[in-house]
Amino acid sequence: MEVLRATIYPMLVMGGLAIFFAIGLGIAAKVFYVYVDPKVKEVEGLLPGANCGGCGYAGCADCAAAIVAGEAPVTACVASSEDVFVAIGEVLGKTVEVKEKEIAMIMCRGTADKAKRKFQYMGIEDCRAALLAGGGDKECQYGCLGLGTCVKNCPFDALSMGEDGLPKVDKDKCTGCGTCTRVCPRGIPKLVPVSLKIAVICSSHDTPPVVKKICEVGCQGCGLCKKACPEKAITIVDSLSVVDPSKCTLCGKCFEKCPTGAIQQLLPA
Amino acid sequence: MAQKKSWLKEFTKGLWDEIPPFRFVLGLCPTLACSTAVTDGFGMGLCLTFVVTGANIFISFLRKIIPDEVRIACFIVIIATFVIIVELATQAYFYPLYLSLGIFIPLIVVNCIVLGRAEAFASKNSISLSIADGLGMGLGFTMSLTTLAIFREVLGKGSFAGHFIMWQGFEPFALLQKPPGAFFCLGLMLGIMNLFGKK
Amino acid sequence: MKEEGFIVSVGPHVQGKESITSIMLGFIIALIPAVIASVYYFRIKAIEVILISVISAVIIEAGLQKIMKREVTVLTDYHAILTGLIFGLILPANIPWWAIIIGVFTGLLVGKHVFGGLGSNPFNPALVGWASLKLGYMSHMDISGSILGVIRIEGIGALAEDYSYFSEGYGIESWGSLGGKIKLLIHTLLGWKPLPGEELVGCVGQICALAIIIGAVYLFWKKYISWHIPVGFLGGVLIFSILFYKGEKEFLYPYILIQLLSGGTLIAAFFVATDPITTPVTGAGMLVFGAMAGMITMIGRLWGSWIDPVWFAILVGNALTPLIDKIVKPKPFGRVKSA
Amino acid sequence: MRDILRLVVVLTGICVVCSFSLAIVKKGTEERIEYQKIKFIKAPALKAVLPEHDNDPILERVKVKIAPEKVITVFPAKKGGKLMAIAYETAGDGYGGRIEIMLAINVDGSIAGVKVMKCSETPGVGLKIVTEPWFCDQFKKFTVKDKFILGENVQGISGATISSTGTTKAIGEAVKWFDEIMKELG
Amino acid sequence: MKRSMKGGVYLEESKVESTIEDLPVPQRLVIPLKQHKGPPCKSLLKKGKGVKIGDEIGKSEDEFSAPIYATVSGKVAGLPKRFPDIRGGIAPAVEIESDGKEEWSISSSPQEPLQQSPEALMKAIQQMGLVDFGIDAIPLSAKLGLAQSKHVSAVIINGVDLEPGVAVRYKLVTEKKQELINGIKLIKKILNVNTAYLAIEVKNTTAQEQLPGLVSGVAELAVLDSKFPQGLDIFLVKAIMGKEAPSPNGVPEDVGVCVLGADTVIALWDALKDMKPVIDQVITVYGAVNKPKNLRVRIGTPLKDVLSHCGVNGNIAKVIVGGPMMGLAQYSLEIPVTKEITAIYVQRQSDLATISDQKCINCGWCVKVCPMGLLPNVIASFCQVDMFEEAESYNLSYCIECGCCAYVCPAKIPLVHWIKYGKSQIKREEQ
Amino acid sequence: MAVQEAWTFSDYIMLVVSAVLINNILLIRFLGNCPFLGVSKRMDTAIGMAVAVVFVLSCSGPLTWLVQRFLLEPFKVAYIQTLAFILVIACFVQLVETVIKKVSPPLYRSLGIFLPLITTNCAIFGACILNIREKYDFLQSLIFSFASALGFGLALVIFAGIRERFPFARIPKNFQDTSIGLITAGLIGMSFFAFAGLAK
Ligand SMILES: Cc1cc2nc3c(=O)[nH]c(=O)nc-3n(C[C@H](O)[C@H](O)[C@H](O)COP(=O)(O)O)c2cc1C
Ligand SMILES: Cc1cc2nc3c(=O)[nH]c(=O)nc-3n(C[C@H](O)[C@H](O)[C@H](O)COP(=O)(O)O)c2cc1C
Ligand SMILES: Cc1cc2nc3c(=O)[nH]c(=O)nc-3n(C[C@H](O)[C@H](O)[C@H](O)COP(=O)(O)O)c2cc1C
Ligand SMILES: Cc1cc2nc3c(=O)[nH]c(=O)nc-3n(C[C@H](O)[C@H](O)[C@H](O)CO)c2cc1C
Ligand code: SF4
Ligand code: SF4
Ligand code: SF4
Ligand code: SF4
Ligand code: FES
Repeated sequence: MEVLRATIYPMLVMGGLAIFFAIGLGIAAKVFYVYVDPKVKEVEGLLPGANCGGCGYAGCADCAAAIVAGEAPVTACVASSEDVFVAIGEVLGKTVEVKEKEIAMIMCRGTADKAKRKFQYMGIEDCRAALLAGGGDKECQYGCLGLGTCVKNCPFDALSMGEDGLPKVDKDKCTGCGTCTRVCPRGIPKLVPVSLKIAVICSSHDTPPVVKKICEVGCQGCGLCKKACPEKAITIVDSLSVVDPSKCTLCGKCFEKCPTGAIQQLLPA
Repeated sequence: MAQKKSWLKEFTKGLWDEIPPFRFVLGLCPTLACSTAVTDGFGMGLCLTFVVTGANIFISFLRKIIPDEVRIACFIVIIATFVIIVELATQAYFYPLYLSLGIFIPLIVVNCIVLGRAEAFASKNSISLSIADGLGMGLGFTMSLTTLAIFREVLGKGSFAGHFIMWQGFEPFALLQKPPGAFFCLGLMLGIMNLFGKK
Repeated sequence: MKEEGFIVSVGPHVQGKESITSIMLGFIIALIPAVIASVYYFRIKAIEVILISVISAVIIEAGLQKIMKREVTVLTDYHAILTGLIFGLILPANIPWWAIIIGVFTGLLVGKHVFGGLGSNPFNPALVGWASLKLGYMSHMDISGSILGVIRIEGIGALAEDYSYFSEGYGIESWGSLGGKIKLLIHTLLGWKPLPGEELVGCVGQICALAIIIGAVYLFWKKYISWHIPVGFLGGVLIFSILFYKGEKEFLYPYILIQLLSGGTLIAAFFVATDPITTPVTGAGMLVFGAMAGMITMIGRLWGSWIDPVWFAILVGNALTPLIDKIVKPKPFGRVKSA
Repeated sequence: MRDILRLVVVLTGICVVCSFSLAIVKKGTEERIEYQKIKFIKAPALKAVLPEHDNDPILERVKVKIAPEKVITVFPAKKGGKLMAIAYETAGDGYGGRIEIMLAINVDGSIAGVKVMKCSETPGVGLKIVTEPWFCDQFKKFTVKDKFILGENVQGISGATISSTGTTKAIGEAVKWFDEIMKELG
Repeated sequence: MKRSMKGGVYLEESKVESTIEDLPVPQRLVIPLKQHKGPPCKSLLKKGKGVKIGDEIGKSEDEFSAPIYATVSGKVAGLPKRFPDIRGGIAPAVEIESDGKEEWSISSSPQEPLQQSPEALMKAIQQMGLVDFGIDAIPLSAKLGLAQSKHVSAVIINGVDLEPGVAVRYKLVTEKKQELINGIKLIKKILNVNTAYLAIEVKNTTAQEQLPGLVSGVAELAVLDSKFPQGLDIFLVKAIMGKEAPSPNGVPEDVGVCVLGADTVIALWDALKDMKPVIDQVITVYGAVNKPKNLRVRIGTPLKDVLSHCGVNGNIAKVIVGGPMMGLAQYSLEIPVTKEITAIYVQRQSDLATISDQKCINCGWCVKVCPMGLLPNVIASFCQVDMFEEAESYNLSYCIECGCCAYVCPAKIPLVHWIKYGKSQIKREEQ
Repeated sequence: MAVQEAWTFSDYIMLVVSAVLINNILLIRFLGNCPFLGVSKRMDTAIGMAVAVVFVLSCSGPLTWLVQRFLLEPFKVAYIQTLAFILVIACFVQLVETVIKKVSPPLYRSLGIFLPLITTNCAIFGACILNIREKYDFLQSLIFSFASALGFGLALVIFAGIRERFPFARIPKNFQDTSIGLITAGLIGMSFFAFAGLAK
């Protein structure tokens, strides 16, 4: 009897508690039912979690919700690669078109010895803050200030400050998230397709005499390249030369003519 | 996504890559409380290993029939059963350990590692992998706890597993035996661990 | 006019003279009287304790700065010296040398460097070191034999019982008379010299109240400290010691005097509770901080286990500082009500 | 409804199975646990307070009901089968919590020994009731008929009035149970 | 009895005591087409054309812009589109080669301003291109218009120079007493108020001796502490009338007061009494110059001419327009004196303020001196880690960038720079 | 086994002082570290968590006391205490969560997210067990539960205050987050030794 009681009682107690709570929970779950889409969590798990904000949403979780809700495309995350998009697509049952990967490129060649300075800047080591003192110390109002705000803000450690005072992109690490483009007060880093073969590495919209005076390597917008190009791939927009890569055949005529070397071949022909 | 998981990999990840509580920051309470002496730390580690492994086996076994609404409740019941078994066993066979671990034996039930493994691993994986995971995590935890306990016992009491081992005239730094000392040691060890390997 | 061009920066273009280094130096200078007094009372022991503390603070600070990959600044700014000096002054004179080193190391590592060095630490490193020793080597940190340690509520009873001790030893005939009161004041200000055959016990820098007050006057004169924290702290101690005084009326005066002028009270009020890094930034906040630290000190002295919990009390204040700063904020100029 | 039923069945099922297995484990370990408890907590104290004996007081322990709500465990010490003394526990309030005491009394009613088993008094102050043997030993001069008054016939530890009072009071109360126990033991 | 403010700092900079002296007109002047808060004026000239003093050379429809007049007779030598301005930006300007004849295009026509109607006066003020002198340079017409629309009940004439050491108003209030008093009367009439205060510094003992008799009946004399930034209008209003203009960006008009600089009021009288535009600006030149001076300078005179007149001292490192606290450092001495400039402060290398990236030590000195009652250390710390929302929750936008906090900071943290940075980033994020 | 004397008012005060300051459940008893480190990044979440813990513990402490007194003890099955308590707590928390989620979404957003964390919070379970081990009666266990939770909340809020300054502190990378959190907890615990001896 004693033995029986010792085994039955615990079972009774626990069974009773369990029935009580299970019924309670079951009813509560029914009465207070709220739907949460489990896909959101799943998608969030696939995103890189860097919360870089490149997608335009307040962090990865927000972006995941938007993707699931259909407000954002599956490829919304700028920091993820193809396989992530495919995986997200799997979760949502969508097929994915993959666009070409982009990486950042520093659109200025005005190193310390080539581009003139207006004055000596003294203050916070940050390009955005430097603009507040005399509008930036570089004569060129479009050029890189070289204080490395982009370097400090790259969430993937893909940028470093070169000895020449211009940032350098590590092509393997860069995910094309665009943070640098956004933080740079002068928009010097630009996102370009990895397969870009030719570009004008300068951001100055100053007129030829001005550029000539202040920077040895800037694009003056003189139009010599435009004249030299047999394919008509080059236009001058607001004193800055622009190459249409789809027309360019890398014949090399423009490089020969450019007085400052602003136009550059990026990949072997 | 569906990569092949190997038994060995699941086992060894708990010993370094995801060693709790350093890389996998859960289960701090027993780590802090049960590291005043090497025997306590080691004993606690083994108790936990038993519970995680046991719970992992059963949860993995039952994972298909447990309804979602009471998932956590069921897991906890299973875990609690193993905890009570440990509680009774230590009382019967390792009474001094039972005394010094105090309420931290029943507290294994809420140890975030155990439930964490149940939730994150056992409820999604096969039994054999769950065993590997449980053993790995448990032994990793035992290792961490013992290391911390060695530090705290040797400097804080001058002894190792109860035997005085320091030089004549050594006076132990009793702070390490006290709660603040526990926090400091664990915090510093974590910081040093972060220097090695990925975070 | 200059080849590289002018310098352009954001204003203001002029600057006050004080720097962190100059303030540190000021604090060190202000502690010199206390150091001299400690050497007068404890002779070689005081020199030992203070030297070991300061030297080990400088060396350990340099080492930790190096390990943490920070600029090694121990020789250019004086904060390691200040930390070491304050730490030395709040230690008992008969503490072993290795304990000082352990205390300095714990204080600097756990109290400061893991937080990121000067300015980042939420707790005063010297006090963290002190508390580590207090909890780690309780027997070496015992000051219960000192007269200045006799500040617990029972202590005043002991004073009364040992009436003859005071009258014979120090010439204080009665507690009530004016002469007795003045003598008592002078003794508590200058410190109690041990009677023949007795050994002086106590903390190195806390014996002579006058020396600390001289240093404090210097700090006030240089405007390195504002009145808020000392007033809050001493006010808290004073109010509590009057409010909760339970003894006979005759002993109220010596009781208050001892609460205010002995033990760590004065060093705490002027030198440690005023540490800028770990205390609130607004005047009102400082007042609240001081008062809380003072009251917790007295609560501990009246009902707690420690003979003098003043350093623990300040650590509690340090812990509460961010909250105080969050709650006690000045009203911005022109803030429109009900915005 | 089906959902709820499933939920109830699974949870209850698991609970019942678990408690059943626990009941079995418990049954298997019960004996040993009780023995262990006494062995580790009480054996050293028993050894210290009881006079020479040749039996195992722990094995021969008996439970005695001394009040409707109060059952205590008594450890008899025998030599050659003859009851020499008994030992049992008492407790009093100290400065830092309960003070647990093992008290041994010879069959003639004289106190055979007193030992503090567990307390959390302050080292250097109240802990002197443990570290200074004379304090506990002084009770040996009394019998169960005596009154224990601190400061009169019992000398307290100076500066630890609370601890001393607690101990003394606890012993004073416990000796009153002696007659009752002897009656039970026969 | 001196009135004072909460917060602020006392600087050792002593006043330049010399009487105001005329600076010879240089060969070549540059007259920027933006010398006011609003957008630049449009040029009305062609290169090579002759001009006379008082010719209108720039015009704008904007309420916050004021017409620009030629300040010298001669020939238009250039019309640069992108001339550097004192804020580091660029604005169009007109370069005039002086012919040394100093001919006016309009003849002097003495008026009786006090007899005219307020409407006529407002129109004249608009026409004369008057601005409230100082870095903000709000056109006087806009400022008085605002005061009228808010029905202010008092005016404060500010004889306190904002920046330590500057002595423009300090000298003008005694050197041009009569003009000042007439100007005050005029303002009272325009704004239709009876209460007027004339604020002067406690340091200005001459004014305290000479003025009381003269101003009685016109304005009440208020003596203020020589403390920075007591000269800012919101703090004058608080010290004199006890009213706080609502922040951020509050103006005294919000609490029914109009504050005008004494120099502005004097210029107003001078302009209206002959209906002639303002062509001179009184400035203090001090700091690391051989002969610190108070000068009356033709608007458009490049800084280099001003500085060489005062004898710059060898190797100068920094040239600041405005004063040491809120002034703007310049990189070019080609920049001309405009209505925005009241002082030029020059520094040597050894005078420069240092900055460091030391961690704030929470000393609270900045809190003690902040006249706006802010926690500059917390705000700047948040800005340092780009937590601008949190910085704003500590009232970042209330900061008037007076610089007191950075002045006292023993850690030499460039607090104002961080604060400006925070504000600029918030503005950028909003766009 | 002396008969327990009736508690006076000051005994209750001591109980509170002890649970909040001296034997702080988090800093001295080491219970509840995971949520302590997890939700102290911002003051508002810390306060949310503190409130949630106070609420849940104040309910589940007495609840488990009742289970012990009226279920486990009468049936002589005290050894399954762990099982019974954790079931009760887990189900109670889940119940609360489900209800709040539906009834008050704003409250759920501020408190609800902490509730799952609470189930596995050692502090809750530990305090419930301590109630029994310390042999508290119903009122005492109610007060102890509440005061323990208050102690947890106090430590959490103090820590959150300190932690809000961490962005400005130049903490070495490897010490960030958990590591520095633990050290800070140790320092706060150390400072609380100021109150040693105020209650038994
Ligand atoms: C860094 C350092 C730490 C030390 N720590 C201790 C200690 O924890 N306990 C101790 O008794 N002695 C310690 N010592 C001191 C020596 O080991 C010494 O042997 C001890 O003080 C015994 O000396 P004594 O016999 O002169 O007292 C330490 C010494 C150094 C340099
Ligand atoms: C740190 C500290 C520890 C104490 N520990 C004890 C103790 O363990 N036992 C005790 O009875 N009193 C203890 N006390 C209390 C005091 O000694 C108290 O004055 C004494 O109990 C009152 O007794 P009295 O009547 O002899 O003065 C302690 C006091 C302090 C400050
Ligand atoms: C904040 C505060 C804390 C207190 N803490 C204690 C305490 O820990 N112990 C104590 O005996 N009295 C404490 N008291 C004082 C008691 O309320 C009461 O005055 C005192 O216990 C009466 O002492 P007695 O009964 O021994 O004469 C405290 C008072 C305050 C204001
Ligand atoms: C300006 C300044 C003043 C200081 N004053 C004190 C002080 O009064 N008391 C103190 O203990 N520490 C003081 N410190 C030092 C500081 O608390 C501690 O030593 C540093 O945080 C680490 O060395 C001061 C630090 C600075 C920067
Ligand atoms: S690219 Fe832009 S952000 Fe980067 S260093 Fe140059 S100016 Fe600064
Ligand atoms: S370099 Fe620019 S685009 Fe590339 S990862 Fe860094 S921030 Fe993103
Ligand atoms: S600059 Fe801004 S924050 Fe600094 S003192 Fe002036 S108003 Fe205050
Ligand atoms: S004055 Fe400088 S160091 Fe002091 S609190 Fe302000 S910012 Fe920090
Ligand atoms: S182990 Fe205690 S809360 Fe996680």
